[in-house]
Amino acid sequence: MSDMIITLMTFSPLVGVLLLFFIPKDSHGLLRGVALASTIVTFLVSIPIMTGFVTNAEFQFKEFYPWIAAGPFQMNYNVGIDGISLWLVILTTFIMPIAVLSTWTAVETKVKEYMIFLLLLEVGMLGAFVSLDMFLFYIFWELMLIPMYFIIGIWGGKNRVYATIKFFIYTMAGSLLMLVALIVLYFKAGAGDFNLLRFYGLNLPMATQTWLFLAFAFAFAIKVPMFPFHTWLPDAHTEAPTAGSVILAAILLKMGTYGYVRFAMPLFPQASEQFTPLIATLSVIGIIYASLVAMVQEDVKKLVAYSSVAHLGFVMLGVFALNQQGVAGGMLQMLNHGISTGALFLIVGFIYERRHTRLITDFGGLSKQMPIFATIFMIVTFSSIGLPGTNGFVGEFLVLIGSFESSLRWYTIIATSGVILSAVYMLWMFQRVMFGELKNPKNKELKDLNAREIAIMVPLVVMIFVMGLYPKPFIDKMTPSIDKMIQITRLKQQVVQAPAPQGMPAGMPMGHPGMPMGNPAHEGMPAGHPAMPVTK
Amino acid sequence: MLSLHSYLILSAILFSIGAIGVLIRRNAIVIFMCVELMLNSVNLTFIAFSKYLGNMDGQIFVFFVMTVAAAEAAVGLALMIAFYKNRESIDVEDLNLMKW
Amino acid sequence: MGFELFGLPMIYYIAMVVKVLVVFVFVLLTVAYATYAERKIIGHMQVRLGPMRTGWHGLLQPIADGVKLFFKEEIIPSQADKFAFLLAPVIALIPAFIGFAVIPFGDTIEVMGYKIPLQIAAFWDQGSNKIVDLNVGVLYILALASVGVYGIVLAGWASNSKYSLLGGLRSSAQMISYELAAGLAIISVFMMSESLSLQKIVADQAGFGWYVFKQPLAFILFFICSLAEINRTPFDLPEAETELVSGFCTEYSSMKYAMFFMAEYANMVTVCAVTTTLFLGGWHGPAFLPGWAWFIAKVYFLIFVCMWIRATYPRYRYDQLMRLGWKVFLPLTLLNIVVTGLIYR
Amino acid sequence: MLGAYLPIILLVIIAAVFGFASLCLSSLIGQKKSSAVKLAPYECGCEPVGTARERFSVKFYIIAMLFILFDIEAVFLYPWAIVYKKLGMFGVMEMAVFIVILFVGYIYVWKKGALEWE
Amino acid sequence: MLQFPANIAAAAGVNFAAIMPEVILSVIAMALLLVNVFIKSEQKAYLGYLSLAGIILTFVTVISGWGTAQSGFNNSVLQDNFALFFKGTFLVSAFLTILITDQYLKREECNWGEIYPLILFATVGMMLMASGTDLMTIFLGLEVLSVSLYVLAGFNRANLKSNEAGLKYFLLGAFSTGFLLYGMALTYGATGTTRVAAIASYISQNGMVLSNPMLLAGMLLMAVGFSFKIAAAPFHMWTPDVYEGAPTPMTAFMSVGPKAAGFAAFLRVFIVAFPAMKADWSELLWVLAVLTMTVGNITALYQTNIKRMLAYSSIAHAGYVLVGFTAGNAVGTAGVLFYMLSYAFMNIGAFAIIVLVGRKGEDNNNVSDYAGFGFKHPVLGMCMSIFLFSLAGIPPAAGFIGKFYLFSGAIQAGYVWLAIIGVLNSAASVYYYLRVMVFMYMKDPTEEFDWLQVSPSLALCLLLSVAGVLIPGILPGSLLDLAQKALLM
Repeated sequence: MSDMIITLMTFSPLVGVLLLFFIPKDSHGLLRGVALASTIVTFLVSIPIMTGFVTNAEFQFKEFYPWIAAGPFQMNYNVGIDGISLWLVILTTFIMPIAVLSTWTAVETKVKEYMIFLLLLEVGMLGAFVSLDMFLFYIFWELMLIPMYFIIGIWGGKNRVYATIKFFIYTMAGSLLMLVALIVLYFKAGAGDFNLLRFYGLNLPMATQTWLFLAFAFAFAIKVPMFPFHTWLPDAHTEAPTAGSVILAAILLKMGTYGYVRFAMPLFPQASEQFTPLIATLSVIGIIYASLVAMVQEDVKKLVAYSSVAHLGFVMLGVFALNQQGVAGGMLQMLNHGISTGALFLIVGFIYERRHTRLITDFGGLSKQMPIFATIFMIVTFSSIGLPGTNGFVGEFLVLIGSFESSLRWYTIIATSGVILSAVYMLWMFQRVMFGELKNPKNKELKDLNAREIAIMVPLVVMIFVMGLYPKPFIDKMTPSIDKMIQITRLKQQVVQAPAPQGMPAGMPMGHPGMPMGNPAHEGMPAGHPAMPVTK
Repeated sequence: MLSLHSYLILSAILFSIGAIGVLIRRNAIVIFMCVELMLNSVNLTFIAFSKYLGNMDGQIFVFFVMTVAAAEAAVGLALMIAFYKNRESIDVEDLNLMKW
Repeated sequence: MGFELFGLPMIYYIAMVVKVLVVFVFVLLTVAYATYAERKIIGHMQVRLGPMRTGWHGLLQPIADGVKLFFKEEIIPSQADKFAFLLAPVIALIPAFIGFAVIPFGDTIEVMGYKIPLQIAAFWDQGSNKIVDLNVGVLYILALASVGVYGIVLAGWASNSKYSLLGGLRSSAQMISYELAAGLAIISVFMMSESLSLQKIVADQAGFGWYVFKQPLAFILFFICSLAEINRTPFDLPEAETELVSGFCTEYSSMKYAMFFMAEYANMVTVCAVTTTLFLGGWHGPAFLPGWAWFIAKVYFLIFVCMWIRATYPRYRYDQLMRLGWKVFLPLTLLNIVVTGLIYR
Repeated sequence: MLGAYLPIILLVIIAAVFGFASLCLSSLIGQKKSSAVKLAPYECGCEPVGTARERFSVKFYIIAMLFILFDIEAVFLYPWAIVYKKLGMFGVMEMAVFIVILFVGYIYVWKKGALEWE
Repeated sequence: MLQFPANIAAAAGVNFAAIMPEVILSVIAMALLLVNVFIKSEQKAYLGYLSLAGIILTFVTVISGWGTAQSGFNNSVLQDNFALFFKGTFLVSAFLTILITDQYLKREECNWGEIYPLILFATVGMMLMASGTDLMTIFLGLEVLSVSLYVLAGFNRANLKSNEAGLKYFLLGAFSTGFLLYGMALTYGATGTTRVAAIASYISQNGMVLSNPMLLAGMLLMAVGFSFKIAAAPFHMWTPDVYEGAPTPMTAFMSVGPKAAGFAAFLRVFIVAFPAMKADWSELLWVLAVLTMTVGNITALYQTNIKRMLAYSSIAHAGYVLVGFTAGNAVGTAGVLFYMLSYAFMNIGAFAIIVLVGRKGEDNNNVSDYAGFGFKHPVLGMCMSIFLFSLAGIPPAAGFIGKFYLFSGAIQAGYVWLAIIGVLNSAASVYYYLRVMVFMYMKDPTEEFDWLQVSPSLALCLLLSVAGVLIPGILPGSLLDLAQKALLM
């Protein structure tokens, strides 16, 4: 059974979908229960993956079945997990039960369909993270769109139709370009199959790389979202129902950054090196711009949405630093952002459910009325700001260290101001909502969090502290894979730029055993510096 | 005797007259007659080529074109009658129920 | 012989002009006297005398009629489409008179060593020593029959009179219906002769190998259909005086009316000539008379039959007429083709 | 072939001249005393009612269409008739099939009542 | 690819095996025509069943013929795998169309049995187009198809829109036939033959293509004629009006079968007869493809009538298919085959829903009339969503695989920009497909949809369509393989 565990995990929500089909649409309790059970089962199935993951750079739990063979094409069902995807998979399975729980009372209409879409979404996300066949990845990537489209469009806010179509078309346009690039890549690789690992071994000419990278980068940039492709995000976030926002923020956005780490950079190293300044610029602009915009938001949810843009700017900066700290920080920041921003959206959802408004001016002084809520809100806010002791700190710190030590030093310095800005807008918002006078009479009726809501938040809060105080296991498991990714990328950058040393095999052994943090191996080495050897 | 070119030029002229007629005339029947003119100019082309090449294919083709033109005429007139019954007009300007 | 034009000797042109003029005059005279003959024959059949005043036994009657019509007032109804109104009789007239062109009306004669076929649209090709005639003669006849319809429809439409319109429509419907049956009926003749050339068809019937014996059904069908096609009684509905006040020519007067009248009789002559050619052996006959005499005799006999029919049968009702054409004649002609195909394989 | 067509052209010219000459002659020598009433379309002596260019029975169209269709089928029979002896049994069967198909349409038209004239 | 098989190139004379499907279907259609006039109007549905049986019978013939090439009638027809694949497509579309016809006819009270033989005759015409290897045969097939379609488009004769559609289609269809024919005539004059294979050998022997303007003009005019038939811009003007006005099942049929037939003949003529001029015609098709996609998609964005919207969408789809055609390689061409088959399922499926939702007099066909439909009828809503997603080219529907193949073909042949324009169009097209779903799921219902009645045959059509969209979408291997094999013989 264990050799099929990824399949089992990926498709176990489908069992829930099948069950839901046969449950009458009026028995809401049962529907919710089954959906919750299904996500919890999925989470449970994913635990052996986490525990059974051996810390090395190899893909594990691999499965391979031929799927489509037609003409020059060979697509396979090829899945596996490495350190990069491991935590994102776990994050997904971890967030999903919480998302389902969060909709317990928020969604009262068309519960059956809602739950079906949530579960389908989970299949899509898990599938995209575990795919090693690029065609399969693309299928899952697109598959995520449909449920999300419905979730925002049907259960969203007033402006939901606009938001959801914008979301869909933006993402679709990007991913279709990626598809074209994928096909080009396939033919450039000499037809065979869509195996990602095979593509890693390619040495493409610079011009090809440039175009392909642009296509992939465009698709992922929309998903991240990077400035200036971010405009769909505030709309989608604001209009989506709470669970939608949570999933969107916690997982879907990670698809973009994951795409860079897994595909765009290692596949097209020289191009990614060439475009590093551009991407870094956009990231920094994104950080500053989103922070500034967040500051003036009236709507809490919009504020959180813009904070997402800013946070993901940090992730991108870290990833493109292309050294161990940077990438690891970026990866960790992806998890952190998933947890803390997810939690923030949940929190916004809680008060929205009570007051049906999200305007900051409608609130004030809630802390007196809702002490538990206030406490949790505060913890999550600190996590989002990146206060030491919370998870946010570790990630942000690593990113800044990493990128400071890379060629992106000056970008880092500017980006650091984003950290301060984030503290400003988050705390200001927190202050306006929670403290001050309890002026609005409607707020006097507010009840504090109930048991279910606390149950939802507790795991997140726990994770905030666990990851903030003891991030080592997380980082350790991903480090070999990150090293390998950096190696692939760097190595090929060098192959083209400097004449390759004699006898250097194209596919050098990549298994670089886990380097402890702070290993000076690459310290101070600007990414892509031509003279610098990658391996000792 | 007349050369192949004269036939071809004549048929090209007829074809153009037909095509232009289709585009500028407003009466459905006239338009249809212009279409028939086009078809017949094609027939002329076929016959001229057939004669020139000493090859019967072109003439056989003309048979089929004529047959088809007849069938089209029958169907077309039926459609025009049906339209006229409901609309009291066969002016293509009145084919305007659907526009984008 | 020295002078040539388009590769043809001068004598060809002379023969051509002579033949054309002779035939034209012959048809014109036949038409004129067919009107007279009709009145006389029917008169006598109905125990009347017919025209008696002008000339001996009224022999000058056709000329008198012609002169009278010339002096009649020409009326073009208001609101009529003037151009079409004037054009219609000419369109009716021309095909009626030129149909004769492809009919071989006698054996080949020799003048100064140059063979002249007695057929307008034919000549002797000295190179191959063969008579060349229009190899699609029958199609020519059928085509002219179709053109003739235009004259009548145009007349009916241009007159701007309800009777005319209805008459024109009726006649066109009738003509095309029977044209179809007639066209299908003669296919069996082509199957026998394996040619559309009337010269060849006539040649095949030499020595009493007349197609009327081999294809009696086709002969009957073709002759009746032809009567209907030229609007002869009992199928003269388009001009039914009692119903439609002469149908399509209600509004026509003077010479224009005469032209329709002439066209009708010329058509009759042509049809009889075609029937003779296709079924009655053309100009073939016992040698004691020249070919052209046999031909004329046969044609006149058929014209007489037409008049005889007119004297005998009442007019059909329109629905009966159409039913006869579509439901009886059409399947019969198809059947005839299949049977012929099976027998004369 | 020109030799066979030239006389026809001549005949056409003669017939046309004859036709147009009669037209012109009669209009030249005929009397001209027209009046509005005389020029009115004939309607049994009454005032003409409405226009004559009205709609008329669709039957005429149907007959016309049927004619076109069947006539064109006849077009196929003519060349066949010329060569059917050379084609042998195959030719006969081929045309039998053709006529059967024609007959299917014929029966359809008959049963649909297109040949009824009421 | 698509070459005339050498081993049977010499085969001449009659060979009924080469036109067996056509023969069977024509005989059945004629029999139905006769049966139709002898039965009562309540029994007309039997005609539908009979025609379905006939289609199945023909389909069996088609399947049993797979793998063997039959040439006949002096090489004017060639039933190879290519033809058989298309014949299968036509039969599928006719089958699905007939399944939704009955309900429509009853609703519109125009329950005349002629529609079934007409559909079958149109199918015969399409099949003839697919297997025609002589311009004459192709033309005949095209006209058998077109004449039937003119009638079908105007079939609802009491409805003014249907009249108008029929008349418009007729006038423009006949017009385009003129161009096609003129092209054929010039090609014939330039090469002295109408057989496509002989045209190709003439060109290869005589070379100097560009120095023969007549041939080039012939090819261009033929391209224009075919473009009319497949509704490629700028020759697409008739499509929206005709599709909107025609009876809905006929719109479904027209948008699928004839288009596929047009492509079959287009492909056959251009790939077999003009391989030497590929450089010329692929330039032309490039432009056509871009125009067609763009015009179709952009205009579809503004439509409010769902039939009209799908009409523009079908124009756009012709554009995608032209992308594969432009590529002209094995992948692209196989993509055309695959796409046309899957398009049959998804489009007819969508039209089945439109038939259901519509009301007498072609009413209720606005996109806004679908408000709340998805939740009132979850299963039907799901079907419609699947069809729309497939049309939009979103996995795991067959439409995605089809587009993937078409664009792959273009990319393999080096037309990367064409593929990019294609996918951008595809992304834009998502908007109007989604708009239907927006109304279906995201607007409050204005109607109860309680009049909806799903007849068993319509349900069968939906079932088949969903299967035809999802199964090749998830496991396209065997069908793609079939499409590839269709080209190799």
